[in-house]
Amino acid sequence: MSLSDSTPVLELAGVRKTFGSVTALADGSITVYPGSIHALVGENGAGKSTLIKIVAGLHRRDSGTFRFRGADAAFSSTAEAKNAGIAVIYQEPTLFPDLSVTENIFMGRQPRARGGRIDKQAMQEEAAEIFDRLGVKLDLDRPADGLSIADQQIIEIAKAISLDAHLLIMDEPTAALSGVEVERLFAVARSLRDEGRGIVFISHRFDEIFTLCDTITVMRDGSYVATTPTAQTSNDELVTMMVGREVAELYPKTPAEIGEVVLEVENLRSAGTFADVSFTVRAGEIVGLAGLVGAGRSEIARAVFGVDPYDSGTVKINGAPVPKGQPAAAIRAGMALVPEDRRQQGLVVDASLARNMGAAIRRRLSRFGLITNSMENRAAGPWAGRLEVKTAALSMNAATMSGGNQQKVAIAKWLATEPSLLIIDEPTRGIDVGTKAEVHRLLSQLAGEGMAILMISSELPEVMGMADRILVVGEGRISADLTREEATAEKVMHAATARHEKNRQEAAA
Amino acid sequence: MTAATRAETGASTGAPERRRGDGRTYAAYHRPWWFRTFISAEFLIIALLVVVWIIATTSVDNFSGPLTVRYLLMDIAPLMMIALPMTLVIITGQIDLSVASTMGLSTVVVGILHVQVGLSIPVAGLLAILVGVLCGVFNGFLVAYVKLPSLAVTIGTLALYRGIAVGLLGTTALTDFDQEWSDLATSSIGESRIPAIMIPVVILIVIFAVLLHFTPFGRGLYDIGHNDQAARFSGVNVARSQMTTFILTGAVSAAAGIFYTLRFGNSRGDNATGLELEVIAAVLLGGVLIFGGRGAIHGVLAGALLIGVLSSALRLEGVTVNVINIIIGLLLVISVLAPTLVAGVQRLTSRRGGSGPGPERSSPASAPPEPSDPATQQEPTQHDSAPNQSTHQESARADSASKPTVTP
Amino acid sequence: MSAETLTPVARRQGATMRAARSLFASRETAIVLVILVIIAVATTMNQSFLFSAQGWRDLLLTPSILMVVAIGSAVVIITRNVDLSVGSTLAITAYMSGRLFIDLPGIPIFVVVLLGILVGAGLGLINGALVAFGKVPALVVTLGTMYIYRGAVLTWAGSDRINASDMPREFLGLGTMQIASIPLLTIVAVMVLIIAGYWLSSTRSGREMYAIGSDPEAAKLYGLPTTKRVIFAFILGGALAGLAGVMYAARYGTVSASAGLGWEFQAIGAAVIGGVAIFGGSGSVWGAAFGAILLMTINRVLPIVGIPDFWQRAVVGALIIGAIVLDRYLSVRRHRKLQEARDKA
Amino acid sequence: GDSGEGDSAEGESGGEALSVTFLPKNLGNPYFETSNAGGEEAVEEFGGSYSEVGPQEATPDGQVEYINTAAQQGEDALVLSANDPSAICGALNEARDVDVAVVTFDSDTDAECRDLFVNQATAEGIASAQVQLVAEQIDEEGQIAILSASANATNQNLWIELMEEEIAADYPDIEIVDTVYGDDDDQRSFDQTAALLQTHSDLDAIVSPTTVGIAAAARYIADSDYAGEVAVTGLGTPNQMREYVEDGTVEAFALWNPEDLGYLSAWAANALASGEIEGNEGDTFEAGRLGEYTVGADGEVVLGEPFVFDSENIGDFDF
Ligand SMILES: Nc1ncnc2c1ncn2[C@@H]1O[C@H](COP(=O)(O)OP(=O)(O)OP(=O)(O)O)[C@@H](O)[C@H]1O
Ligand SMILES: Nc1ncnc2c1ncn2[C@@H]1O[C@H](COP(=O)(O)OP(=O)(O)OP(=O)(O)O)[C@@H](O)[C@H]1O
Ligand SMILES: [Mg+2]
Ligand SMILES: [Mg+2]
Repeated sequence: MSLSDSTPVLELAGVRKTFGSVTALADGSITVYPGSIHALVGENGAGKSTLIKIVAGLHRRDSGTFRFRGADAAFSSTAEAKNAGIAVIYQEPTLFPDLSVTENIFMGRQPRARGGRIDKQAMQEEAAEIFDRLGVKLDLDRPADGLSIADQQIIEIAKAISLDAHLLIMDEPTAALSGVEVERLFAVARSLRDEGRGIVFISHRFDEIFTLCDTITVMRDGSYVATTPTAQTSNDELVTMMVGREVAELYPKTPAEIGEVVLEVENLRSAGTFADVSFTVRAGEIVGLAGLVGAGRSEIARAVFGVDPYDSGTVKINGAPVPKGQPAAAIRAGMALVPEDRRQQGLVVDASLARNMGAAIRRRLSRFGLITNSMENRAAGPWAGRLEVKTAALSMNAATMSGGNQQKVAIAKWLATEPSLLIIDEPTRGIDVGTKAEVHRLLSQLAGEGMAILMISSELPEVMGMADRILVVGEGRISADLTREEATAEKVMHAATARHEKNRQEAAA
Repeated sequence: MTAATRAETGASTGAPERRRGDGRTYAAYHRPWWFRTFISAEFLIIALLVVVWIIATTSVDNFSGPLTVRYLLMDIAPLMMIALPMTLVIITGQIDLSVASTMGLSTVVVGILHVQVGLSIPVAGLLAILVGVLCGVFNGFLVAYVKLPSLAVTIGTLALYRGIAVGLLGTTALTDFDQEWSDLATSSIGESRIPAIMIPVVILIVIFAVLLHFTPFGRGLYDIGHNDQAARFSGVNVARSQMTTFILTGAVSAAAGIFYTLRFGNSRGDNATGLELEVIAAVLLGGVLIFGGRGAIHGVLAGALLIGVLSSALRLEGVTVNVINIIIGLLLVISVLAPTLVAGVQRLTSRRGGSGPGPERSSPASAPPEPSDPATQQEPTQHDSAPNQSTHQESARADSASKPTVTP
Repeated sequence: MSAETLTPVARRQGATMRAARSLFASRETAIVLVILVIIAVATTMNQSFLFSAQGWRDLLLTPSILMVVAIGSAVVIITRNVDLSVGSTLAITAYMSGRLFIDLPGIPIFVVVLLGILVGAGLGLINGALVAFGKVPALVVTLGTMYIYRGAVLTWAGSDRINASDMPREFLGLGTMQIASIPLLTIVAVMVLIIAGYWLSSTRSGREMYAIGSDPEAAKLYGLPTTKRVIFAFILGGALAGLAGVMYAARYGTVSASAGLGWEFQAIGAAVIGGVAIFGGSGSVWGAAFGAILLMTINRVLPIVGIPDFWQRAVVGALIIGAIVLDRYLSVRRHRKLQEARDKA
Repeated sequence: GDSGEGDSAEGESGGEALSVTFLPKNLGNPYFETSNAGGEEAVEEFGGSYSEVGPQEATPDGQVEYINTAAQQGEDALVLSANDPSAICGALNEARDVDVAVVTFDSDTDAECRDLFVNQATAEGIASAQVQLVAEQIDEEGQIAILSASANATNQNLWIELMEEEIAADYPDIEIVDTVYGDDDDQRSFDQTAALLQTHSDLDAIVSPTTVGIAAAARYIADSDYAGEVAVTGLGTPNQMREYVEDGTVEAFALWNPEDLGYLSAWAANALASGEIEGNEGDTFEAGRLGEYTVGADGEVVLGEPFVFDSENIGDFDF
């Protein structure tokens, strides 16, 4: 069939979605044709996932047009969307940990034999077939519990393929995959395209987008920006469209005086996650930790801070060793960690702002072991003011605040401990561009005041723009240590994917 | 109230004035003091208690009699005592079903040590409390360090501790207690009708109220209940805190067991059977959220007293224990159901209201997401007694609360 | 990780092998072994424990009622819920059975059985609806309904009780009747077990129970009808408790309002011992049923081996703790193995 | 709070309607159903107000709550069967302090905690009746076991002790192999019977000095292979046992008339509360249709001798 005269399989126009006070999607628009692989790109928090969750029937849109295969659609459950012929691979794998790999693929629509009995034989065979097609070897009977993120993602892909859908949506399916697996996935995606299905592909990796997709839609801050054929655009043009302004403006890094070594990590190792990790961070220095998602950067940070245990190695602050596995001791030693997941790790979102900001300094605040609300309020007020947190009062729940403001609260909470080392994991994930610049300005300012900062970020421009020194993590090891001057995007990407490349070459051979 | 808050909120979000520098100050509370005091789950249960008390005094014969307060307080003293540490346990999101069994074990230990071995009551009591602490350590170890679900663990120790108690004495009862101590347990404070046991009970109440509401430890418990991961990231020693709460339940249950033994002059393995559920009912009635993270000591005390007053008044009316059970059960179900009902009613009214909080009122697309009106979506439920169970529920609620789709 | 060879025949053989292996490694097998050992010990101490007609009958008969309740509880637990009201439900239908025979003389027995099941299902429906629509944790709801149902039967029965002479002989006969030396109640329990076991393992709705318990969020993403399934689990749990109530009346002949007191914990204990995870998603009704057999058999064996049966509850408690600690140990070990396998890969 | 109405109890006892509360060991026990009915009959006869309360399970702490309530209500008399001889003493004495007359029946407390004890028969008489019944049924030789109520039941323990003495003295070929406790709970008594038969394969008879126990034992044996081989006897009510006497499981059993026991207790309470007697040895009072009774040593009033029911006479009774 020909591309141009067929009706679009998916049409969204002006779709809007708010969560309480947060506008996740202001103007979501995309048109996907059968037999096309359509990339959806945008910064973190641009609203990509929200958009596809509306298509999947997980969220209901507040307003806007949604047409599927030419007809108006409004799915009120994922089952409806599924039955209509929409398969979705979500960003976070959603598997049943106790059930087998096969069951995870077919749950809710297992092949049935006479009398409603599940035909386990047929199910097994079909699963094996899909995995053959994907070229993956997985024990079909093992429970999903304990599978690596990559394997989980592969099951998600198998699930979506098995649905035999008109529209296949993949939300960052490659984030955790190795080179070979990515190649296989692409082959499958192309064959599905050739069968005339529509595919939406979300990824932050431009190389993948340019290899696989024929059309690209760009989103920014919850709104549609542009749609262009892949052949008619370039890397730089995409970035400009995504960010919407000059990149330099976003990263107001001012040089700071570099002082003594504050953090010293030696030979840190944790079986299965990272090994041979050694580095230092000096006062006034911002050290960026770059790498692919799943490389183990967050794990390193958490081990250093003592939230996770590690097997061997030492961590020193200002020359004094920090006992392992005790966040309280790390805080006393002058460490602070703003974790990557603020809703799960950074904040107690159901508690008030004051409670949250006082959480890490309670012992210091208390008098004769007693602490009152007013003590917390007195401590929280100035820090909230310094970060310009927007809220009605200190008693407001963190849950009522926008992501950007939550992030400010999370940072304020840790600055209140007056740390000599600030570890900050994905400082601007899912926050708007304006707040982003504020956070960057703050980091720069803190470094200027002599604080040592270890910043983990998956956004290359952020690392390049903010860090004095960049450590690249690849598969749990530090694969490069670059100064601000010598770092280029190519070098960082190369170091981050060094092992991937090797695998890819091996596979090719 | 909503209008007032909205105005307040609107005033503080002067969006265009970005750079106002470090000088910004914040109101401590977004609700006036009377709102915070009177519109709460705790206050609701206290009000209910007062109402029931007044009704009982005016319309139940003999309720205002001199013996009522005395028997009522003696009856619920163990319940009140154990409810205190149980509140801590539930606030961390755990549960301890083994308290009544620990109490039974404590009463048997006191009995054996005093009646059979011949130790004095203080010594025997101290050893019984030690046994209670050990029971708590065992629970706490399995929950906090081995990371087993407390529900399963304490169903196990519910049977185990009770089994040891019953096993040690069979169905015999030891009843030969030192009369002086038995008299002390049932004596009153001076000439008043307040039983002497209320002295230690009040001391415990003060200790637990301070511990929960005014110490870093107590605040850590709330954090653990809301989100133990975030608590750990803030430097709260989650395992040790949980261990402590279980030890406290063990110790206090054992102490309650000693009182029980002396009051009834009776050490039996099956003493206080089923009290665990009454304690939990009192705690939940008092506004403590079963998922953890919310609750206060004064609410729990009101919950315990409500159960006591209801039972006492109904018994005086000749109503049998069964009807009392039904009422306690209904109260429990209604108290947990209330937030959902409130939310449901709100959803209905907002739907009927047509273009209430619609898209036209929201900020323009390009503006950063500000807390344009936090009051509309989440506020009302959060305050009276809505459990903010989890993010998914919240968003689900927000979802279904939103308007039906319109195609322009 | 086992290499997946690609011919269907080989795969089928592999599957058989795996099935055999998992049979030997499973919790159910382990419990059956423990039960057999216990029976063997008891029989060596006292021949008649197994080798007398009466001993044989009691061996099968005693656990039957708890088995039925435990199967229902297991299904509820598998969906990540819990039902504390089953003991009270049992009391209601047990007393109702007697009442029916007294108030409606000549009422056919199957009608009584049916009504018992229906009333149980209705009580389960109340729990299920409150949990699923009220979005209230099952623990609290069923704690409340436990009080309410028990209060209801106490009010209804007052201090009255049903005596054997109030019920027809044929009905009481069912409580002790044997077919080919197997007691009828045991046959009922085993049939319930087989049906429930088959349903859970081999039908879509059955598997969805596991999915919902394993990860309720994911179940919603998959578009599974979670509300319907959870309500059904409670209805089933209630219906089985209702059936157990009728069985109780037939077996014990006398029913007072305190029948089934504390059975909720016994049933949950049986399920947990049988490998049903308290937070859902795994385990089987077979395990729960064997757990029930183990509990009741231990109860009878203790006096024979010279331990006063007062210690029975302590043994039960120790078994529950042992079972969950074992589960934890096994899962930690499995995790570590997988981790190591990943490291090597 | 509470206001000072401390003398309400006295105020009422001076009036006409005497309020009497019956507090059995537990509710739902057919034996006490019957005795309470007798009590109610008596209360109606002397024109008092009757009420009946009780715990679900036969435990002393359960009873204490009701003793307290009776004291709060200012009842004139409390008639109870004690679950424990000393555990409820404190509560009873507090009740007596506010002028509640306390009469125990069926199962006594320590003598200083009550005013009167109405004994169904002398303990010796009851023990001896049961020993004779079982001895007859097993031809004076073999193994017997006792299925009692709770291990703390005052009366049962006394009877068991006396039975043991009598058997040791007069029946050298009878051996008591076990004493187990069914706690006056059907299911437990039933299971205990099963366990007894399992553990002692040569058992010849089960003696159950409690009505719940004997019915459960008879029911188990009637449907088992032991029917006709293991004798069941003890204390039971005719209605509960009729079926088993008729089908031959049970040859004979004993009991006094529990209705009369309740009836007498109520009259005794009346005599005390109205100030007619003090409860001293030698006091006499009228007990309606039963005639005149005299208070014996330790404030004890004895109803009479136990009565033996068998297939010949069971048809004549309905309680
Ligand atoms: N359930 C929710 N409740 C509140 N806010 C939400 C919710 N889901 C998403 N958001 C917010 O909506 C915005 C868009 O999120 P979304 O997940 O769609 O971004 P995304 O483009 O997929 O980003 P990423 O590339 O990081 O996956 C974010 O600011 C996010 O915090
Ligand atoms: N839930 C999980 N189960 C199994 N393995 C996991 C899980 N989460 C993470 N891992 C593994 O731990 C390692 C590090 O993962 P993680 O995503 O935290 O790294 P990261 O570098 O911090 O990535 P991010 O960019 O998301 O911060 C990877 O090998 C990943 O496969
Ligand atoms: Mg996304
Ligand atoms: Mg990370």
